[in-house]
Amino acid sequence: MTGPPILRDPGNSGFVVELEKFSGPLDLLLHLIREDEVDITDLPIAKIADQFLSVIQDLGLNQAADYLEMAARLLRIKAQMLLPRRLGDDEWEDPRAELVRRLLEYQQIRELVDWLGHAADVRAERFGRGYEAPPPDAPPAPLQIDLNDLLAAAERVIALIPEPMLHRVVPRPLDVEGATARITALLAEREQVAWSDMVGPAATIVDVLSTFIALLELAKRSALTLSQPEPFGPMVITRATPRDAA
Amino acid sequence: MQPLATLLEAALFAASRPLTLEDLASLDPGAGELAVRAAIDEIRSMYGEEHGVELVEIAGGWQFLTRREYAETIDRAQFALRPRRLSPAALETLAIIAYRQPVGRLEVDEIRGVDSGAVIDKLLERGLIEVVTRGEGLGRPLLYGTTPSFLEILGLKDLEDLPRLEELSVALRRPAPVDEPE
Amino acid sequence: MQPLATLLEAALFAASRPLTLEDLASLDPGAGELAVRAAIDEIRSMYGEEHGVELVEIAGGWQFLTRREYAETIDRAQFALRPRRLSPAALETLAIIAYRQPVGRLEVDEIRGVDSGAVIDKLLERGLIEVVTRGEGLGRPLLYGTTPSFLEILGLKDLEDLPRLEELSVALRRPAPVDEPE
Repeated sequence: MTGPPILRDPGNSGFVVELEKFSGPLDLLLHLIREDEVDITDLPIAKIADQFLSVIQDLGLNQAADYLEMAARLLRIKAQMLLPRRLGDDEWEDPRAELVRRLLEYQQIRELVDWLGHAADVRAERFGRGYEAPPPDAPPAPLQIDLNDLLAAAERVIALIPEPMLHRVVPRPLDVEGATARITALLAEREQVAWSDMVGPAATIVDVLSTFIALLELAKRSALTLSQPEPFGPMVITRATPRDAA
Repeated sequence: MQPLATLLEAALFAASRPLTLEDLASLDPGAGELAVRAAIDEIRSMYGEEHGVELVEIAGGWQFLTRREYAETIDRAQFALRPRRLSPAALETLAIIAYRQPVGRLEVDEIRGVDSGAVIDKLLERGLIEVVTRGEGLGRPLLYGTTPSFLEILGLKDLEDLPRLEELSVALRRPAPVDEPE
Repeated sequence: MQPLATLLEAALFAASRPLTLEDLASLDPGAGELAVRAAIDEIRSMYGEEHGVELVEIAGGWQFLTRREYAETIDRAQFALRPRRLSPAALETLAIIAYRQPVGRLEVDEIRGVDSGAVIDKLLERGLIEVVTRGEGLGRPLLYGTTPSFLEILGLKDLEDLPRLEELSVALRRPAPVDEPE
């Protein structure tokens, strides 16, 4: 698991690398570094960049974005290394530093992979109980919810709520159906009712509109009559007699 | 135990089905049927009454099974084991539904930024939420709310017992809407 | 064997996963933790080398497993399923998550140098990792951690069983969060 096999191709001066064996551009880079036995912290960047490019070209890998990105990064570092710098310039930052850091980090991960792979292999040499009794018909396991957990979750999601949603005013649609039912119920009790009985003192504009439309609709159906005894006076709503309604 | 018996013991334990005499004999081509039978007998007598399991002849083969007298306790324990905790995803969804009810799936998705369909189904299945009504608008979406067993599990009297959002940590406090009717 | 040990033996034999001390204690509410520990010790010493199986401490619990020397024979006979091997990509991702948990996808991608979305989905599906919380910052990314199943397939008692980074040949600490240009 340490290194992918290199298939030497006698008919070709280069070598063929099986790409699927690499888990990414860092893996391929590490492989090239090991092949050349060079110091990872003092990377011969020009040489490595050229090798990297030729490998991904040979493999038709230049379509794989991750590899292409790495190729571009290598070329950029190569160019930066060529820039002249003044002697004794303390400010100079090695353009390879970030790549070296990532390579070292990745190398460590590869070591862990070897360790984990070995551990998994050892574990696979032991079998657990093969037969599993069918689960009994049982009520589901009791749930355990901690109020603190729930609140922590609430805090997490509150932070997620996008701004516009915080101020959203939900327009309430007119409730003509409800108003119609309310009017009909009132008129079933009394023959005549006032507008103020229809809408309470704290009526919202939606309530007023709903009630008004319901009244007009009922009047149109001749279920009631609307009258106004005096100019600007209160509206009087009178139940239609069955005969009227017919 | 004889080495053959030890090998058979391991195989019988690991097998997902009862193993026949043939199966067992195939493990050690050098051993004859007689030796295999003797090994089985050795295992059977070793797992006597003072053990929790026994080697049972079943379906034309042999299989380790727990003794009858423990079956019920273990069955019962299977569901008593580990009270199930909700996943962070489930808790988040539950929190949104608790504070926003009645609320539709779309709004939950929007707040969490991920599809919550599967999580909502799980919560429904566990009886923590229920469909309380249908919303207005396209397709009249199902709106969800919490159930009494949600309160029960949290030990709350009613939804008023939930801390108000304003009481949650200051840093995450929901910005106060400026005199806007909700 | 003590009656408690016999009961635990039956439960451990029946279970196909490790049982924790808590699990085992729940089988007999009357027995204390000490008694359960003593019973476990009794079982462990009873299943010595002359047995084909042994009681192994793993993933925060105990599980009967076949002895290693029978692996090949049982494998060849195909009575039992051998666990599927993890791909190098999966192991890489697991290694990063195991050591950096809780960790987000972006950090995994960065260390591996490739997109890890598909691998993470697979690991979630297999129950080897889980979402443990959400991170700070833009979009509050999901952060992952390893599950008990991760320990189980590696045969580890707990996360402390993993090698310490200092023990690996490449000495590299977690980079200090300096403002490094990416």
